[in-house]
Amino acid sequence: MNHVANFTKGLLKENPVFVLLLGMCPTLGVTSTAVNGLGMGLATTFVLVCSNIVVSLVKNQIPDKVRIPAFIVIIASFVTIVELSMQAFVPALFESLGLFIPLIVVNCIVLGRAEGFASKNNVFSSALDGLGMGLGFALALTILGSVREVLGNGSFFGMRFMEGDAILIFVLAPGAFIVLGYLIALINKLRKTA
Amino acid sequence: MNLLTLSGSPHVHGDSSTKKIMYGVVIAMIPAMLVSIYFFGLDAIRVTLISVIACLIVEWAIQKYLIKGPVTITDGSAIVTGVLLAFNVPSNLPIVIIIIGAIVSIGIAKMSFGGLGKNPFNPALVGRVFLLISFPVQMTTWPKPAALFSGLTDAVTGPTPLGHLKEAVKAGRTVQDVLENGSSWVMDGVNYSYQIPGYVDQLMGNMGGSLGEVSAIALILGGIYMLYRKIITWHIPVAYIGSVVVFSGILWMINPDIYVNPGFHLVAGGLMLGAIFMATDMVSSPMSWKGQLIFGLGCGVLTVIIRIWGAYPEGVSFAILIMNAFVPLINRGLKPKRFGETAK
Amino acid sequence: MKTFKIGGVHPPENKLSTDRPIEVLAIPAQVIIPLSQSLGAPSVPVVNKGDAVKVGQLIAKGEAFISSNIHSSVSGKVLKIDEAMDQSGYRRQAIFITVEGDEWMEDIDRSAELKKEITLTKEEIVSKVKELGIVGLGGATFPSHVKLMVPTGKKAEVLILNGVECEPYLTADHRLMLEKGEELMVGIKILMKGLDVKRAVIGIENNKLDAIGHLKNIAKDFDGIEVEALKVQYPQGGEKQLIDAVLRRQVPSGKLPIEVGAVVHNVGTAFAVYEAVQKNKPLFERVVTVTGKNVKNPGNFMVRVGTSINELIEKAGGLPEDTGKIVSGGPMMGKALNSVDVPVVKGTSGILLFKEKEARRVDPTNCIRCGKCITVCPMGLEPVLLAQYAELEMWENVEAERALDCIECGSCQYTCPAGRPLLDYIRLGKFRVGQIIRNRSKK
Amino acid sequence: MSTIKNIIEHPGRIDKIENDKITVTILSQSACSTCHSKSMCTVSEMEEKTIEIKNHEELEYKVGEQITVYMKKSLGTWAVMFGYFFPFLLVIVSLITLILITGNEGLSGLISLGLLLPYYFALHKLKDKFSRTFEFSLKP
Amino acid sequence: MNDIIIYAVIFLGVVGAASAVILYFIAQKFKVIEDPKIDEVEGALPAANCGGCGFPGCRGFSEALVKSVNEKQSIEGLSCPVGGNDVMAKVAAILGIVAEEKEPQIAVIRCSGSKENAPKKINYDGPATCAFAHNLSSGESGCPYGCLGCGDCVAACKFDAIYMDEVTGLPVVKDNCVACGACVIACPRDIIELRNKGKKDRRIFVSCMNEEKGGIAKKNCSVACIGCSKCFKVCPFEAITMNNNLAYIDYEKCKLCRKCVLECPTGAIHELNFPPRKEKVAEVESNVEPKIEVNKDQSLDTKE
Amino acid sequence: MANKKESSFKNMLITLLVITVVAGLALGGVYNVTKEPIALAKKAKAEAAIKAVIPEFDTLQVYKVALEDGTDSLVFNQGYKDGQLVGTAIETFSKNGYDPTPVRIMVGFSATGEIINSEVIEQKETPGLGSKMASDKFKNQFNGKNPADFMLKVKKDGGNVDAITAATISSRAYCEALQKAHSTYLKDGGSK
Amino acid sequence: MEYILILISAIFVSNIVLSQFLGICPFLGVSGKVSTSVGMGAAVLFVMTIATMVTWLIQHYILIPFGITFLQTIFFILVIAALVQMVELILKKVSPPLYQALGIFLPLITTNCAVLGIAIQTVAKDFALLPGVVFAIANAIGFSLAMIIFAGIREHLVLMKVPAGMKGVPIALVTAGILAMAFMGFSGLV
Ligand SMILES: Cc1cc2nc3c(=O)[nH]c(=O)nc-3n(C[C@H](O)[C@H](O)[C@H](O)COP(=O)(O)O)c2cc1C
Ligand SMILES: Cc1cc2nc3c(=O)[nH]c(=O)nc-3n(C[C@H](O)[C@H](O)[C@H](O)COP(=O)(O)O)c2cc1C
Ligand SMILES: Cc1cc2nc3c(=O)[nH]c(=O)nc-3n(C[C@H](O)[C@H](O)[C@H](O)COP(=O)(O)O)c2cc1C
Ligand SMILES: Cc1cc2nc3c(=O)[nH]c(=O)nc-3n(C[C@H](O)[C@H](O)[C@H](O)CO)c2cc1C
Ligand code: SF4
Ligand code: SF4
Ligand code: SF4
Ligand code: SF4
Ligand code: FES
Repeated sequence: MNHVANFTKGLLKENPVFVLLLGMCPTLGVTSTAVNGLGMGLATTFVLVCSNIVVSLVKNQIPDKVRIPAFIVIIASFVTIVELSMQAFVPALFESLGLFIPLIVVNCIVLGRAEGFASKNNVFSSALDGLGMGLGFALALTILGSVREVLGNGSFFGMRFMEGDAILIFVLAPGAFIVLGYLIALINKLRKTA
Repeated sequence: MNLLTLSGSPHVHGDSSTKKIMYGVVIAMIPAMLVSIYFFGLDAIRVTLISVIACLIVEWAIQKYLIKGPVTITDGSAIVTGVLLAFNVPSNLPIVIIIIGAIVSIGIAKMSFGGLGKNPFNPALVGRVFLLISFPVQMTTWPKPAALFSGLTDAVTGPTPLGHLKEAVKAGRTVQDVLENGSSWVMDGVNYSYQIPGYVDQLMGNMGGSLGEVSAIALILGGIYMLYRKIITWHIPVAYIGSVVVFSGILWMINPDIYVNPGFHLVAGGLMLGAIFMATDMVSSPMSWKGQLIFGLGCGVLTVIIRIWGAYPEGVSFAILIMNAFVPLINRGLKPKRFGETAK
Repeated sequence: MKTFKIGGVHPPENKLSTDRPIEVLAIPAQVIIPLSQSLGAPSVPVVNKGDAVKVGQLIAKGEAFISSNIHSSVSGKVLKIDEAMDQSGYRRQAIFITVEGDEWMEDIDRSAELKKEITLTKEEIVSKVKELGIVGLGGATFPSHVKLMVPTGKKAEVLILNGVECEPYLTADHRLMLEKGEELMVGIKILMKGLDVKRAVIGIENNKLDAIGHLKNIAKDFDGIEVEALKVQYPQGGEKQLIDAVLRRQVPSGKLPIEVGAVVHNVGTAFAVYEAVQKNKPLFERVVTVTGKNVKNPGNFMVRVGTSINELIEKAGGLPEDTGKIVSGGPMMGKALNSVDVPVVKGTSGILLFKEKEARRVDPTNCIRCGKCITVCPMGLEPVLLAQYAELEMWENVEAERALDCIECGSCQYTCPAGRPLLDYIRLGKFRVGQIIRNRSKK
Repeated sequence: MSTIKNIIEHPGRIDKIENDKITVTILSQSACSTCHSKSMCTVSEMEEKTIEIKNHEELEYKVGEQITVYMKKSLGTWAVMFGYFFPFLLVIVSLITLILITGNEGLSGLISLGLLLPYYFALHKLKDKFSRTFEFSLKP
Repeated sequence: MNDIIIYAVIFLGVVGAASAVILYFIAQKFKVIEDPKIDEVEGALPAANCGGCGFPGCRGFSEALVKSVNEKQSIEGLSCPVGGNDVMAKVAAILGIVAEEKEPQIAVIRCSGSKENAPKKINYDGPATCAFAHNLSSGESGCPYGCLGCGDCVAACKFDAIYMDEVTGLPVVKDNCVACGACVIACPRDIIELRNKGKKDRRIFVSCMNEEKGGIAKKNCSVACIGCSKCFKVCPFEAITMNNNLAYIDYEKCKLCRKCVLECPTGAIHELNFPPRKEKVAEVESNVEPKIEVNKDQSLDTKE
Repeated sequence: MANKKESSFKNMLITLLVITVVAGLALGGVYNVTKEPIALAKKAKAEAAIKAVIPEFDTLQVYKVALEDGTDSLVFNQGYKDGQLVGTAIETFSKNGYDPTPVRIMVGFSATGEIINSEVIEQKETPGLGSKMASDKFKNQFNGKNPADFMLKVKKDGGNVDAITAATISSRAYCEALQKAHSTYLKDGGSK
Repeated sequence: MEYILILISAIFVSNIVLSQFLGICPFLGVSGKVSTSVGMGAAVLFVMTIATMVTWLIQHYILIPFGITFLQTIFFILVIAALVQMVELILKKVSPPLYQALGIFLPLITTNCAVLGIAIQTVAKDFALLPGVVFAIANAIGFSLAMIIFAGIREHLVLMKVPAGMKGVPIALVTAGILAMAFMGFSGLV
């Protein structure tokens, strides 16, 4: 197994957002700023890595037919852990991500990796896979968040670089759809030429 | 002898063409254009020119460099979009914002879908709503009309009659009171007063508002021209305006203190512009006359709802855009009656 | 004034040859008589190379149910039976005859006398019509005898005569009605007898006031024949539209006119029936309009089948210098020709010459979804949808949107401001759907 | 799956043929069917469903043959009605009524959810009637 | 241990047990049928989704392959033209069976009615698709069997393996053709044929489909097959058949001896990728022009 | 893959039970660990707001006061330093913002009834428009003003408040919340 | 009136898809067919209502009384996952013909994201049971509305040759963006 590939494929080639188009809800929902995108991405990464590790550890102990509920419990547990810790240690971020933290649990990417990868591979590859996928997700969310923040708020990671009004709509709902739409078109194009 | 041409029937073609239709619309917009030049002066020309040129350039660039297909900017549709976008913004809008509007109209709302005829939404309105949401300040402060001619400075801005009325009613005053007595307030030690213009003024265009929406008469003139040239049919404008009158009339009869009379709805704001020029865009409206009636009706009802209860003082743009979204469903639901289906 | 209910257009009429009486065209030196001249299976030749034939002699037999007999239009020698380019531009079997003199079959009554009395029985009429190769002259060249055989269980109530000639430019039927009114009436009576109906209506558009007046006048002497003036509207001549206009009945999709108790014949067909039944004359000549804005002497000519179109054009003043397109038939439904060296057939109603400038189509833009094509479609279809589905090769949808109902009238394409080649795509769609349906029934 | 006029079609495969009864297996796709990565998230998203069809026309079919099942669209609508909409109405109406009567939310909620049991029981009783109504046909 | 933990454990346990029961039944009732091999096989396929195999997309093909193996332990008659033998070998390995080798094929254009050889006699004015032009009439050149030049085949090719040559107005097949057959179906005139690639990519074929009599055919196109049977007579391997005034070379029988090429009076027989001839070339070439072709792919490259 | 467990009913039940019990234990544990910090964070947030709007205090007296119209009540936090009242922080709200979510504001009144400072606790107004109510530029205009003579209305409505551009509604909501706090404050007896 | 406000708010003003970003996957993924979308809508309506009721009961009768609200996520997702599948299972058991007809007509419903999101929001907003259920219904209607409109636009877009680069998801997202923009016109209604 090529560990490097396990790790990097999630970043670019199989980027969960731009290429696999998974987890669109949080992608669109939390990316009004770059920080939110990054925060959500990291939270998801944490869940992904941990659940991948655990799933990979216990994969042989779980009968096939309860695989899915078992995985759900595992994932939901880590989500809850993230929820509680964020509430405790980064309450501000927790509030702005709101509903979407518990929704990590239904993000297809998490279950998909547990089911599709971790349940078949060893712990180390699974961890790498989770990390790669998670960081790919975080990267995508951060890019989307940055673009929206720059266009819509005239700032980058909270630092304002322009006076006056930016194009407000980009931090609102329609902007999320539109920016993501064009980003995906752009990535498709880049992938094709590359 | 030159080579014979071979093609399938029919071998003759009617005399209408996309170009003729589009330039027909441009001609129909001239009266409104003149009125806005009269009231807003050179600014009107400035905004319109920038908007049209920006639209043309964006369309040209996308066709040439992104789609890499034939360039069709001469078909006139981008010009129509440009003028209508300009008609939908205040005359003192900064150049950058106009250009953003043109990019959104043509780039996002039209060319992303493949260009002329493919867009489900009205491009000029997408541009306008985009700007309205993004730049609420700039998009909702209008220079007072006739400022250039009456010697006042441009800096003074006045609200639209609709916006003003809505605010005042929200503040607890009755409609009559506002209409008759106007309002006045003191800000930074200066006395401001605002009197909602009379119907004649509103008809002629002597009121605050976007470039093209100020004169109902000029717009109707354009509409009659388009009807005469068979560019549009009566269905959408009549259904639209009719339903606004009926719906707002019912509300008015229920409580004239809160709800202003239908006549006011008719002449104020962008209703005429929307009903005559924007809802009738054939690309984004239903194809059958029955569908067009339903479309007009939907636009009318939504316009009144948004005007009266919504956050925005003006509902025409949103109403048309929302109904645009329903057009595929309307077209799908209202198939023409096939020949032979009526036979018993 | 009556007209059909759905759709329709009104293209400029351009009836340039209205005032030109029918002129008999000289017999050419050679004729080429294609073997497939009517809808249905090609006919089978019954003469051989070198045989001598007379005018009106049977030279090919229609053996299938929907097929028709073909008679020689000249006297002379069969040069060969070989492929010849027909109006479709493809080569098909045809009989070449070198003309020698003008010797007619003896049993043909060549007198000009009007024979009013109908002596034959219903059955004899039908077989006569069949034998003498009468096909519909309204364009579709459907063997007329088939239409006279009303399927069991159905009842014909009204015979409708199609004198609409709604296509611009064409005037052949118009002239025929003016010049051969009486014969026409007798022909109608024969058809009525053949069909066993009491009522016949001649539908004529209101732009042929003289013909309406004339026929109304003589119709007084003929029981049960009415003349109905119709509002000018293309494609009123379409069978279904005409029935709708005259009777206010709509033939259901996929059904024949007899479903609503009507049978439609073209006025030219009625005249041919008269000649066949009363004068024993097979269908081997017909009236053809030669016209066009550049044509020196546009006119209406009585032409023998098989005559080269070139000769017709010469007669009308020669091929104009800047001719860009030659159309057989009217401008809305006619077929563009590859060359002038193709023969006139039974279905040729007109030859139309377009100037170079008129010949090219307008450049299409994207469809602007104006819905005008839908408004004008006389069949209540959505041409824009049909064309889009066909373009995307979504044949199932093409079928579901009832492409097969399209009568190819061209109103949609004529009207489309975007200049979309709608009918082209619809035709392709119909073709493919036809194939699919055939495959399906094979299974 | 495609729709012509009032007909819904679904591809399937013949599994079993007994006399005039043909058992067809169809692959029901999930809402994510067009999703790029359905192979990655197999939350039992693809399901095989079997359908029984009466072979009225006595046509010849082979086991394993790929065929198309179709039915009237209105049947689909009725299926949705019986499968989802009527039970929904039942629950919501009973919930409102019970809350109005008892004023106890928890109890009302439980009872109205419980009402689904008799509903499903009724459906069960109607099985034969349904199997006559919901008829499918095959298209080669 | 505090209450919270106890409650948490109890209730989660209960819910866990409950879902175990429910999901157990569900698992029993709805077996997840997708054979994992389908995924694997799909992974090995080229993902071109061209339909050349005769199935709807690569996934459909994978399903068919797996099914075929399950039912009759072979994948006889199933092959992916795009991937060729390599891919089929891989697939066979996944499925645990032996793949049969298939002679690689390529599309050839059997018409030489270029703008020069078959000048146009009319203007076609309509949508630029061959299907229309074909339905409308015999085409611009007048040859009812010839290429219409609107490029339906080019549009049909998913591999960018055909392009229209500007000069000749004829389509040209490039080396990267995978013989998926899409163009064969697209061409309304059945001009394109899939033939064996031949040794060293060498091919000989009659580049004409005209069944008209020689004179007529020749009138429309100077390089038409006139049905003279000369090639038929000269072929030592009986690879040529004559039918309806038209010669046809069977690629299974043809041994690439090139005798027929020299014999053809109109130059309707094409040879591809052969080295230039030494003897007699001058004479032959003077009377018939477009006889010897190099692979057009290369000429394209040099043009750019 | 090596000896994967069979899907027998017993196995399934046991596996899930084990997993859920472990999860329950783990989560209960994490909950216990984070309970304190979460509570602290919440408290810190509330206190931060109070601290921001009134001067330093050592004791805090918290009580509820019903609104004038009696529909709801506001939480009063009286801060004392050395037994001396330094200010009252009132948590007030307005439901008439642009977003349906109420705008919640902490406002501090000095013993003399002037506004010391105000702080937004929660608002979901449009970013870039109404959300500017949290900016110093807007809210500082209230500081040091006594609502008794500083009309808590936007200038458009005849008051003394400079509205946020294009967000009059939010500005009004802010004023309304402050007004509500002030009236209740007076009703409660002002500084007492 | 309260209920009407909940309905208007959830359907138009803060539409679940267009402004809350829940259930985007089926919104983008479900094949663009109007008839199917309507059926999907009814199914989602039922599932969402039932799920909200069950989770509400769990929240108020188990999680809150026992102080284990922190287990909300894990409880809800397990319950919802089981429930969604149970609905199908029961239908299959009690009425095979019905189940078969549905199989042909509809794709499976697996909009867990939206269902869970609404369940959580219902309890987070402190709704009583009935308003909570109305909230769920309203969101299901909002979801269906967005789906149906979108299916219509998609059916339309299939016929318009969209530029290659924008085909598929990108143009769907841009369209959704414009739709969201249009729906902002409803803001302020509640
Ligand atoms: C297969 C077929 C069978 C027909 N059978 C009859 C018939 O039995 N009776 C009849 O009156 N017309 C019959 N018709 C004639 C048509 O109704 C119609 O007159 C003919 O197609 C020409 O019409 P058009 O020029 O409008 O296309 C038949 C046509 C077709 C194609
Ligand atoms: C669009 C359209 C227009 C037609 N116009 C005429 C017409 O003007 N005159 C006419 O005699 N037949 C016209 N036809 C043909 C008629 O439909 C019908 O075939 C004919 O009248 C039947 O008579 P026949 O069998 O004697 O030809 C038209 C057909 C179509 C489809
Ligand atoms: C997308 C959007 C969001 C808005 N958000 C707010 C807001 O958060 N607060 C506010 O007061 N007004 C907001 N408005 C503006 C109001 O609708 C209204 O136009 C404005 O408050 C009118 O007052 P003005 O006199 O300040 O322009 C928003 C407008 C739009 C288009
Ligand atoms: C009657 C009529 C009204 C039109 N209205 C608009 C409009 O409101 N906005 C716009 O962008 N284009 C309008 N157009 C131009 C054109 O249809 C538009 O650019 C297309 O939507 C682009 O595909 C109109 C055209 C006509 C004929
Ligand atoms: S050609 Fe066909 S589709 Fe077009 S108008 Fe005529 S009948 Fe309708
Ligand atoms: S008439 Fe032409 S432009 Fe108008 S809808 Fe039909 S095809 Fe489109
Ligand atoms: S040239 Fe023809 S056979 Fe070759 S890849 Fe292209 S479409 Fe397939
Ligand atoms: S080979 Fe066939 S498909 Fe290709 S251009 Fe020629 S006629 Fe058209
Ligand atoms: S539906 Fe919400 S993430 Fe997929």
